[in-house]
Amino acid sequence: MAADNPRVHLVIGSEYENIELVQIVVEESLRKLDLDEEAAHAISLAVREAVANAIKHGNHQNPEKRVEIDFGVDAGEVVIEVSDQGVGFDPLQVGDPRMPGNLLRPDGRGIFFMHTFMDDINYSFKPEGGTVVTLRKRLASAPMASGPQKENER
Amino acid sequence: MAADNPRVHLVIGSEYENIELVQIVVEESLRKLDLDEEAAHAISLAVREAVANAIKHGNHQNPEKRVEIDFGVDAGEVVIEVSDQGVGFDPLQVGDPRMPGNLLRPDGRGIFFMHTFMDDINYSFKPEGGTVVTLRKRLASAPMASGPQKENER
Amino acid sequence: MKIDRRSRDGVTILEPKGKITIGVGDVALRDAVLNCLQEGERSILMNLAAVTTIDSSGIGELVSAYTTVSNRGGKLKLLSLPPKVQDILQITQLITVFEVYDDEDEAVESY
Amino acid sequence: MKIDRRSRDGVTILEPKGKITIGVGDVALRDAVLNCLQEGERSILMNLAAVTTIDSSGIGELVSAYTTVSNRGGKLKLLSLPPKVQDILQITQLITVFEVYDDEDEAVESY
Ligand SMILES: Nc1ncnc2c1ncn2[C@@H]1O[C@H](COP(=O)(O)OP(=O)(O)O)[C@@H](O)[C@H]1O
Ligand SMILES: Nc1ncnc2c1ncn2[C@@H]1O[C@H](COP(=O)(O)OP(=O)(O)O)[C@@H](O)[C@H]1O
Repeated sequence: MAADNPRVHLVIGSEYENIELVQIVVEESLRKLDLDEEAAHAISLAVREAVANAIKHGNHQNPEKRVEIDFGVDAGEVVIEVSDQGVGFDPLQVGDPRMPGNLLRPDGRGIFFMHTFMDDINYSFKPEGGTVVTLRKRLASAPMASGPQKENER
Repeated sequence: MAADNPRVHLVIGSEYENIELVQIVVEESLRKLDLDEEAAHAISLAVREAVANAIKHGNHQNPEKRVEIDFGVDAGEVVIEVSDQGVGFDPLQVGDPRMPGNLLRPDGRGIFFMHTFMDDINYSFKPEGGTVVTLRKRLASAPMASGPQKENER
Repeated sequence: MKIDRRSRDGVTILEPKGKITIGVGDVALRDAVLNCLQEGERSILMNLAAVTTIDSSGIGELVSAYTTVSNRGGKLKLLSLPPKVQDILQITQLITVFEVYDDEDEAVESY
Repeated sequence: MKIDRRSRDGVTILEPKGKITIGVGDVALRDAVLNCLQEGERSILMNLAAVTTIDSSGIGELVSAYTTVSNRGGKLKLLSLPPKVQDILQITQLITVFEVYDDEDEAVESY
């Protein structure tokens, strides 16, 4: 993967309490990027949702199963990948939680949160099984993806 | 590796500023173990030294080279492995920094710190190159390694 | 997460402090509301002023609490939303579901 | 890491705050001491009260500073060691090298 900066990689067992660990790693990593507080909080919340889904739906809270979090900055974007050892799912089947029929459901807002808080989210599935969600957010100072990208040299 | 609990694994690029990241992961992981403040600080300092050596002597501060930190609890001991992509060294050649000839040297106290702050430290070297230092500290409530180990079942 | 509880003019005020997130705060919140219902309380006011982070599970618990209380003939209302919670309720359009107050006196009188 | 500097009766008092650790605090400490020497100061008192963490590189910098100042005919002394720094100087036997004071008046008068 092309990266301006070396990436940080974290592997945890599938227990909810480890979300705090991910959280502090993400927050510490973001601190160096001089993001405004709101953007940092948004990324932090999106990662929380991705890791919660990996633990819950992907690995069914089996503490032996691993969730991997890969954090980096790539061409002016914060890029975070969260992967699990589950069987995957069909993202197209996930409904909009704002639809009247969904509004009072107790669940179904995690992916919507990720979409809302990030510029882009993308699901892929490993051939050997396992979901990878890639979360992206442009740094405010960075040019749009279509613009000139002086940082994007390799 | 046999482990009571799932392990936490962290990979960073070889830059000193990433030591802070390791630090907060170790401190957060220790927090759950209910260690006293002094033991936690000791472990935290020892890991700091191990990672500093991996970045400095192992990977020569090449940010592309990775330092891996593996953290877990195994049979009542905190076990932390720090590995780099260097060429290794001979630990027997490292002198005691308290010897009169060494006392005023500006360096050579890192491994001594690890020895002082942990119950056990062990160096091994990967066949493909790279140093692995394993740091161990018994949890206060845990039996000695030679005693009955009810947690050590597999 | 810690939830303070007090009563005022027949209204039970719950004040969760800290994170309402998966695996921790969400369960505590559910338990607190169920306890109130078991003790016969039906007017519940949730003061969210001291909530620092809420995730989708936390929001889900608020919705569950709302429907559970409503199904027992009670009413769960919200008090003092921090800006980030306010934003999330807006984005999820749940702001249209909850009755929200900024002032405790007003909230208590509304029951 | 931040190093305050002030003068008192011909003694330069340096007060590092925070971490004296590899790559950050250690360099700042070296620069601060070299600056003093360049400006002709020879009596340097390092107040360590606000140091929260020191690693082997930080200890190494203290030793370097000590020898550099001594070689220029000056004297580097230490003031107000936090317990953890005290422990480390004890363990490394550097406590026998440094002159250490608990009281600033006494330290300044000693030069
Ligand atoms: N990592 C994953 N592995 C398997 N299924 C997933 C994963 N993430 C999400 N899903 C599926 O997508 C659905 C919607 O997820 P989400 O929007 O986060 O809401 P919730 O987690 O509250 O159900 C989940 O109920 C689950 O079926
Ligand atoms: N990970 C490592 N890879 C290669 N050499 C190492 C490593 N760790 C330690 N060393 C060697 O051991 C010596 C002593 O290390 P240490 O006691 O930590 O003191 P210092 O780092 O101040 O030199 C180093 O100078 C270096 O030569």
